Amino acid sequence: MAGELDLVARLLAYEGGRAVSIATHRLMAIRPDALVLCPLAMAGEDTTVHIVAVGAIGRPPEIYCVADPRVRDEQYELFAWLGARIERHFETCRRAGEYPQIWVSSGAVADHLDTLADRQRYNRENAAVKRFGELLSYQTERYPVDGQQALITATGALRMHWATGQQPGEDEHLGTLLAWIEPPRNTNILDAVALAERVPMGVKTDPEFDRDVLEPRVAAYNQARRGGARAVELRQRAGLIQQALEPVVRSIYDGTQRAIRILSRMGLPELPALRNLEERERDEFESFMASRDAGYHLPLVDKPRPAAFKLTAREDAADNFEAAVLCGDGVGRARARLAGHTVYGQVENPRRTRLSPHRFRYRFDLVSRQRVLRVRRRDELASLGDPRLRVTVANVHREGAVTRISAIITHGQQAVGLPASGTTLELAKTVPDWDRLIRTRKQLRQRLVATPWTHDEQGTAPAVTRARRPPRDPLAEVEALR
Amino acid sequence: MITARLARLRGSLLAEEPGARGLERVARNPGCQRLRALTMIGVTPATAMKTVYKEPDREGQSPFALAAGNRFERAVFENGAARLLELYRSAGRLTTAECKIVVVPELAPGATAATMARRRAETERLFQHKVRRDPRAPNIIVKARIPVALLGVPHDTEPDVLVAADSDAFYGPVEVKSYPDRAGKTNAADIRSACRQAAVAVIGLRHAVEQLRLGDPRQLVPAAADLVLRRPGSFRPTLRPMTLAGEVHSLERALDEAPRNLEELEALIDAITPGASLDEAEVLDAVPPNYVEACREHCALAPKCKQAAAACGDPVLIGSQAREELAAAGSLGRAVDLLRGRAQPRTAEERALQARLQQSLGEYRQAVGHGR
Amino acid sequence: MTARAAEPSPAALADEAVREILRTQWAGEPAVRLDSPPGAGKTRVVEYLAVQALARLGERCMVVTQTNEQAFDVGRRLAQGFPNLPFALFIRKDLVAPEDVTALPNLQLARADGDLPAGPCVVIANAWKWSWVVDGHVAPFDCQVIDEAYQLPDYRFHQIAGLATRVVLVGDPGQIAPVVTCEIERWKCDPTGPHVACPRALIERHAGVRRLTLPVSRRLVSDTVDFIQPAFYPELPFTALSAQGERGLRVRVGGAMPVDAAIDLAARGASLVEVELPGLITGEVDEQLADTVVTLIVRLLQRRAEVYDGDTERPIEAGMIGVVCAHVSQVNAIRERLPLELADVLVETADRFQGLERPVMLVHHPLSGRADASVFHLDAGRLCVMASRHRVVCFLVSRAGIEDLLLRYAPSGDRVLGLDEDAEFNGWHAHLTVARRLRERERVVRLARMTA
Amino acid sequence: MAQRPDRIRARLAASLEKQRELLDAFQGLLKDPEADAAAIDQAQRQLTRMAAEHTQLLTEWRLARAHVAEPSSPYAGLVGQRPMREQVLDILEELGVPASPRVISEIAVARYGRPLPASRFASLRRDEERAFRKDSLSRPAWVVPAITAQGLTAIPRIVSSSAWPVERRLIGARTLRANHLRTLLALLSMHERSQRAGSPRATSHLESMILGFAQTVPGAIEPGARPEYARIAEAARAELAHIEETDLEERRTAARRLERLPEPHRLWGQPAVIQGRRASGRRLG
Repeated sequence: MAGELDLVARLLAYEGGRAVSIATHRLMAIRPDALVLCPLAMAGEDTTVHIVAVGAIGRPPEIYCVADPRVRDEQYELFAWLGARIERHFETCRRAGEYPQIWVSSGAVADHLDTLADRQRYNRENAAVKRFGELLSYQTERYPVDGQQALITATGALRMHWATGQQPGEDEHLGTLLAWIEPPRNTNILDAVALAERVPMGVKTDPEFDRDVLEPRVAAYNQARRGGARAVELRQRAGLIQQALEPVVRSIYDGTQRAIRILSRMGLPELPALRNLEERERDEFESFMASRDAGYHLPLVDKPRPAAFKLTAREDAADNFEAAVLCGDGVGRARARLAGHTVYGQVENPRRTRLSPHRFRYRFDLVSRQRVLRVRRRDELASLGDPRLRVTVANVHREGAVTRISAIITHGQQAVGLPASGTTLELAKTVPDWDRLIRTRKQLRQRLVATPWTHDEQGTAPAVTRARRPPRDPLAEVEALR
Repeated sequence: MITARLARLRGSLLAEEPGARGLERVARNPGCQRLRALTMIGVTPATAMKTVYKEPDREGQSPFALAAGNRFERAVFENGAARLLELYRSAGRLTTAECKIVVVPELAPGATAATMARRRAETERLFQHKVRRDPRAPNIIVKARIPVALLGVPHDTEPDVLVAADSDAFYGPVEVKSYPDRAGKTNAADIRSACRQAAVAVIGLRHAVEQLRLGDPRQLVPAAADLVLRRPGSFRPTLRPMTLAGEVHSLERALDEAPRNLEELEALIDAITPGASLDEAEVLDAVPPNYVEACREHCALAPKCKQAAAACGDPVLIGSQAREELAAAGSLGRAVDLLRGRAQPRTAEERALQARLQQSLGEYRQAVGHGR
Repeated sequence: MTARAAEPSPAALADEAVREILRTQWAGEPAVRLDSPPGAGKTRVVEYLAVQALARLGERCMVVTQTNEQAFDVGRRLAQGFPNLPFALFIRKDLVAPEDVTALPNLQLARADGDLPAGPCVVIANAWKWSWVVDGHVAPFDCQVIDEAYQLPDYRFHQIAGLATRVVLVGDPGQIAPVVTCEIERWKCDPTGPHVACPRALIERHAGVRRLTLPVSRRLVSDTVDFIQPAFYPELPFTALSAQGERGLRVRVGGAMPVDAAIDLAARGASLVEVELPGLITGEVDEQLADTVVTLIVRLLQRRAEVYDGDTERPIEAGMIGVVCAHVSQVNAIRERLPLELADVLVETADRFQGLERPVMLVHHPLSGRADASVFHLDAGRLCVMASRHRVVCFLVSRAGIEDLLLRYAPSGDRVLGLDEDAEFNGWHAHLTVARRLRERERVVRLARMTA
Repeated sequence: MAQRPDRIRARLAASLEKQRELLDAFQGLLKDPEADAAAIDQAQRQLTRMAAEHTQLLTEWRLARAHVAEPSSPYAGLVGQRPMREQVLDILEELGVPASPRVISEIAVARYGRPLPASRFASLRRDEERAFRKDSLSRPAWVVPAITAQGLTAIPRIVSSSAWPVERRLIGARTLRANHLRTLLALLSMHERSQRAGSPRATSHLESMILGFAQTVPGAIEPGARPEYARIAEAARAELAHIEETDLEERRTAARRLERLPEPHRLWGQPAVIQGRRASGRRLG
């Protein structure tokens, strides 16, 4: 059953009043030079940043606040200021042959950055703001791709490693998640969570706060500004606004830093495939920057050809990341075993039959007691212990609780050899293939050189070249050929 | 008399005009008797939270969001709704000559009951023009006033815009929202609430067509509407036509069932304390809710219902999947006992559940490498 | 009655539809989309198109399937059906082909571009394999026939669309949509997006493409068509080939067990029967329901049920029975219970059952035992696949309360801006239509709590 | 915002007093073992809010003191200027069609360098009507509301001049659009004049207004190109030609009805009357 292990983990967390670990490996990278980025937008204003806190892991933030982000020039100054920091970070990474990593508190922030990037990279009024939008696009375009390392949400990262005793949707609030992972002493966990829930942890302030504190200050500032008040007064009024917002953004910044600390201190070994994921990230970053240098346009809407490339890359990443967790993480593997994504059992009856003087066939049976199995005849499976060993399933036979799978070895009979009777073996349909994307992209480039008329909106079907008179009964004519 | 029955249930609470937003709420969670009860008596969950439970309502909108919404609406409607016209023209839905606009509140300014009655009358007059193919019939009606009946009690709604080309048989509703239109990335909850409010307008128009005997309501008013949203970071509108078969259907169903719901509610309350009303916390508590994950999105009472769910260890506390899978055990406490082997299964289903949970636990323990 | 006699018979209608499709190829129609209801002989049409191209038009024809198994199946059918014509199966270098396929004398196995025939030919391969063909290494094809085209997302069709001059997309619009495993937020609003089923995207881009339909289901009997067509194919009217009462179930032995009532109902001519257990929320795995499914199969055999089809009559054997479930765990729960002598009963998920049929089907109702519906379980395509695999009779096994569940259901209302489609509502509506019709036509057999 | 320092101090003192009360109550709650967690929470929130209020009042006080010390405040009122009603009438005269307070206010920015606060239009209208009823001949022209062609009632959100012929003050179904186009044409000629007069600030303000108006006129602006004023005028005239006649006809018909009304109603619109049997609208129950 899908997700039964996670259900049990949530049950355990509920029972114990604290989150339980659901990973044996760290599933994403923590770059030592990563940026922690916490913006707050103004409610109802989808492309603004009112205040932003930004800093390196383990360091205090730099903060930039504008009095009213609806005032375009002020807003652009903030974007340019933030853009300069991002540019610096990108430059350092590029020189080191690395990739830039940005941490935010939750998915809502990632979405907000995406809106900003989608909008500002087409800015025609201010070059610095346009550049900010373009650079940010690296993170936001990578974000939907599984296994990416460029834009990490603290909630997402924690959720991969911990199960809480609340609803999955509630885990998107970083405060409640932290309350489950490190519950305060002597407090009922549900009370602690209810309290934590009230502290804004996303990209917006609390409506009540806006009403009681922020709005009067912003209104006073604007009135003064319109009335032509002196700079000193405007500064003071802007200062009041920053005073109100700063604690909010600092607590989000601190929460995000705390999440990173928790993940580092778990002391988990890295997922073996993390090396490959980071390698992919470096390649992607390099090609992104080269494309910016060359002045290529980042589209908002894809034509069929780039869409095919992007979707293929995303599917490849999804398959590989899933396979990587299944192969590399203990809990990932347990999940797969319970859901029948892997076959786990004892080898019986290994045998070698001679097909011709120099050709042999190697086969064995795998006896499994898994309740759920997805394996079918003619499936191709690889051994998780040594992926060089690959088999085709000749038959699946279930008797009550026992399933017997007859397998024919297709690869690795020399390198790995026939498994001995009684050994346990675990087979899976997919193992990660990190070169596949390169091959697939090459094939796509080759196949998609010319756009066929079917995929060109302006294109018209080729004119009928060879219309022939059909026979009176074409069906009878074909049937006659039987 | 229905109004008297409703007033009795309301007790000391004041009836509020629900508007489209309140009316669409009845279809959000058809399994929740508490929400249905409040909607029927004309009290919002937010008010119930404040006045019945005396807890601060944390819903509410930020003044900034309100201001942004107003600015967007102004941008769409100012200068003779120029931007709206432009939107429909470039979509090929209206021609240059089709620029007849009527702003209903301008025909009857003010906020008195008499004014509102006049707005309704003006709206009806315009509808009659349209059906008679009168060339004076406007192409755009701003803030028409249309009653929608819930339990036979009419509640006025004001669809932002009604639109029709001269050749169209009747008007279709337009919902103007300042939500950013980000194509496939648009916030799902935003689309949801815009579509559902537009569905209220469809139902209102159908009611009007029926009452005025203008023709076949379903034919004149198909289940469809236009959403006018906002291009991110600007005040320029976007036009998104939507079909609303599902939204209209679920709303109609909820409205149709209201009379039966009212009887059930009265029977339920009489069984607790005859003559009691919903302004008492204990009475409202006794009306069963149906707490699900989606409640937080639309109901101010969600925190209250969550507390109640926590008190009885409702599996929904840890998610919808648990609600399905742990149903045999009934509560989280029982499920934990089964998992830990502290309880003997009482039924075949519990036995099966215990076996599955324990198998998963075994795999989990083996994976994390210690005996939790 | 005289007016009736003038109407063509379903068989004549079916044949005329096939002729029309075959004629499009003589006319050189650049693209044809052929929509087919369940069991209308899609794969037969694919065969006809291929054979006509090779033997009558003297053309190069490529046949596109979705999976290797489907490619083997089409290869098998062509080579056996037309033993005097040569065919080629184009497969991956290291793929092990089934022995019965490799043994076919007129079916050549090609593993590299260079192995493909140069002149007129029929080459069968799955879409993935076709997408690796290198331009210039293979002579261009005249005609491309895609089977199960609604399973092929547009971005994968894009990769092979240019391999032939003409294309015919054959598929069933009512089945489960293609699965894309990754995020698609970028393209969601686009009716020609890369994730969209290719026949739909093609029509969106080129509204003028010729559209044809198959109007007759060979598999389903008219009693079933009455349920399936209005619920799942409101825009694709079709009838049944077999006349009323021509096909059915007969039992030789009486029975008095609770499930026997369902078998008796089927024997009286009901092609869809719901077997309803008492209401209970069980989660995904419902052991009692699995027991009931197995009991029903056992009783069919014990009571020596036979299926008749026109003049032929056959006693039911295990291999003639299929069981379809929504989840793999349910499949396993049933397989676990099947005694050895029933090993030939095919138990599979709906996804895997697409394109297959059995005389007798048992369906684990996707909404059975649930506290609430969900988009997955409401999927119209899934229920449609499940309730349209049988030639003779289908037993839907469920828990009581499905209609209530549907009426209580709060739709998530997740809509896509600018797209008319509302898959959630369509599914909900289809489910309700089927449930209501079953009740109204007294097709529900209620079982008391059993002790299995 | 600029208030007198003593008044701010009084507010601050009152606020502190309230805070003290709250603190006492809070203490009581903390001692009470029966106290509700929600109540404690609520008290805590109120205290936080008060603290925020104090910060703000203190800043206000500091700023106010600075103002007192320096009387040459930049907050110049409208003293010494022409009365608002006259400015409005002037602008209406230039536009030639009824307009919303927002548009009039924007034009005032171009003409006088400062906006006419939209919030003051309502009181202006009330003053005008009062003065008219006192002595209808006291002024040559009044700022009056536009009037609906349908019901001959006032549209307070659209302003016009009593000096105009009746039909020009009426709003029919197409008039909103026609007036949008006429306003655009008027803006174009104002722009031309201000260019000739060499007033760059007014010119640029008018340019941005013209752009806003022209955006919704088909063919007025070529996407991506610099706006051409001749082209805009041409497009506006072309669209106007489409609807002008029917619009005028509708207004003239209404004008004949309006002219039959007593004078106050001719200027201020007839009172809203509930028509017909459907007025109650409560038939669904």
